Amino acid sequence: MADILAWAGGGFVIIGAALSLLGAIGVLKFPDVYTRIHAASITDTAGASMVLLGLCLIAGLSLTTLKLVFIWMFVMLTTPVSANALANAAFGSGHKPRIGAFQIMRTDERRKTPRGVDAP
Amino acid sequence: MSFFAMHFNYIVVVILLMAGLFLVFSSGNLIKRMIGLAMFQSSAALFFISLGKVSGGTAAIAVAPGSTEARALASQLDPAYVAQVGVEGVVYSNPLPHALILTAIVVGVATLAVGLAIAVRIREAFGSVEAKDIDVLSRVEATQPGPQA
Amino acid sequence: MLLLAGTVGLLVAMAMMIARAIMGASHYDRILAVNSFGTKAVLLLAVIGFMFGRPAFLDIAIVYALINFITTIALMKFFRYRALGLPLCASPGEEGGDG
Amino acid sequence: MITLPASINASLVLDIVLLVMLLVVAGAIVRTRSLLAAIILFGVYSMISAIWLVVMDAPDVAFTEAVVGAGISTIVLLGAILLTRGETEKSDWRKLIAPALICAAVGGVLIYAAMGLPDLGDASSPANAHVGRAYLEGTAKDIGVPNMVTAVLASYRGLDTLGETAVIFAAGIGVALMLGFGPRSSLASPPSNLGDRHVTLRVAAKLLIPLIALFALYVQFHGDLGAGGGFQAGVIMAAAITLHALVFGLRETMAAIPSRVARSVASLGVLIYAGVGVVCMINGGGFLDYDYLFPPAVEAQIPGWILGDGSHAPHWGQHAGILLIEIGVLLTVTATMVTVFYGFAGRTVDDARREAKR
Repeated sequence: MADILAWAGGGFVIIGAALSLLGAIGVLKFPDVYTRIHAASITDTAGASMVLLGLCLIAGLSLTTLKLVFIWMFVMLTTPVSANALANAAFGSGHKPRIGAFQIMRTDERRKTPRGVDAP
Repeated sequence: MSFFAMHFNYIVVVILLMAGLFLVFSSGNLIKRMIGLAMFQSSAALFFISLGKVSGGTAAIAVAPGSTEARALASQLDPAYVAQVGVEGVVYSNPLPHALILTAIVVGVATLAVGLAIAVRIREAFGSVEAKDIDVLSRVEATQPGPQA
Repeated sequence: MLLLAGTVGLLVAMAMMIARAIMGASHYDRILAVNSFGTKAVLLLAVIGFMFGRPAFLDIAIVYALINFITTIALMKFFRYRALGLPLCASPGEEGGDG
Repeated sequence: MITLPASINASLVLDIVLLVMLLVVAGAIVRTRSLLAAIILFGVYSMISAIWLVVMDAPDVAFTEAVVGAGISTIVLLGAILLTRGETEKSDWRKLIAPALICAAVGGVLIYAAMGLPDLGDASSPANAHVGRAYLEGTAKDIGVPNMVTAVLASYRGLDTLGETAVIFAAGIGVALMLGFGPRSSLASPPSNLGDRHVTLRVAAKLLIPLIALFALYVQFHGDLGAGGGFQAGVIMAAAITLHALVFGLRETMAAIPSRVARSVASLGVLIYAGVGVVCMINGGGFLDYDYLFPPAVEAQIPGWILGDGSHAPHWGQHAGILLIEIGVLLTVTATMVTVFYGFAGRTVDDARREAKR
């Protein structure tokens, strides 16, 4: 039984690592900040859930599991929030998405001059 | 090859040390110099920790002798090695460098803050953090007698 | 063995994040890369804790998850507002809108 | 001949891979001209070196490096850049030749010297065989706490640590004297009128800040059992306060923790630390000799079941002494880091200009 759990846990860890890897490829390849944020935040949360679930299966029920649950909670809380804040800040400071037709940008152009912009 | 792998840490430490030193020497910007100093310091930390590593060891937090964890850790090692190096059946790394470096890191950030504060005051006094501007400005100030003279 | 494969995968992903952080393009890309790097570092720490048989060190992974967030917020705030001390809302009474 | 298991090879490979990453990032820091990029990359550098520290069996140091390197020092550097507005100028390559030559020469000599050092992980090297080994063997008998790093830090080398704490305190006071003790009145200037409100962020921060503070206390009081202690807990606590200031504004934070309080707490921490030492002297021991912390009459009154383990000598004085001085370290480190943050975040360029005019 413990053996099966350990193997299944290892499998989940590998799935999670593969997801993280896919996200990393996305971050390298995608054309602009928003698509990169999308790639990174989705795969980070999914990959983290998988890896931590796998480790939970390996650890069995103990204080370690509780800590893993805490890590999962923090990752699920912080990664989307920081991705949101980052996209928000990038958009607010005038970064234009490179793909997709963004009608919002037209009306948004009248906003105050962005100060946090840096050369792309 | 094995010799190289066993001394790789020291080579990296030296390269990082020199990278920090190079930043301090070559960069005119005071903030960049402080980053260089921080890198210099962190490479010293790397050196100490490298020296304190014992192969096959674990962190110097005692595992209860005879517990399943202790047995699992010892089972990966040669019993003769454990008997020679281990303490009560577990091989630990050297805790002394850890204690030294732990405090050094916190002291390091405090002194980094002092250095940056000095840089900020220099910027407020001279309007620049570039070493050559500061040189010029301070020379001008030295040759021109101020209002108090 | 499986954990080792996971470690390798995470390491490669981290290396890619470093590449993105160095190439950058904009500073927002760099912040994103650092944040994502931190998440992967959390996972790596958890996995190697198990691999070396001392899972008690998960505390460090917890700390990472938290500090990573704080750093991202600080960097974001720096680039967007050019000040660390300002509050992140228009005024205390005026709340609402979608974040 | 001793055969080494697979996990050691794995740790050696991890060690080398992480060090190569570290080299790449360090190279990028040296090369980049943008100070902001350098700071971001320095955060990555700290993260990598913290993972490396875990691989090298130093979880306590990794704790500190993670919080200090990736958290506090990034924030302090950002604050400094805000106040200097500096970008590095492109330097003439001819001016780089001399420093590069000097660094290459010194580096070559040092690498040559490093070849004579003992192998990585050599248990019989002078560093590991004598004093380190004595600490490893003596901790259980002399101090009685499982975490030997805490034992060395707080008890064997307690005087050292008192000195370090005093240095941190002095550095905090120095920063405060140079940059001021927090914002001038001008911070009331209209806050972000840029239109975004960050509701998500504020709700998440409200949830997280108490959790981070709680975690800091766990690290503090768990410090003699597992990885942790006063220094780590102090920087984590300071990070929580910093997060509050970042999200809700410095004024709100300073209403909760005025800089006056931060300053007094910083000095109180050093006072507690040194006070423990003096109490030990009064009771007839040396300075910071915790075995004399309690008079024998008091020590006899302490029931033995508190530790839950009657098998080894209780060492009440050691336990209480380490607990007390760790609290002192916590107070000093937290308050110092908060004071430093107040100094950097509270100052603005306009303030400085106005001050110069006066």
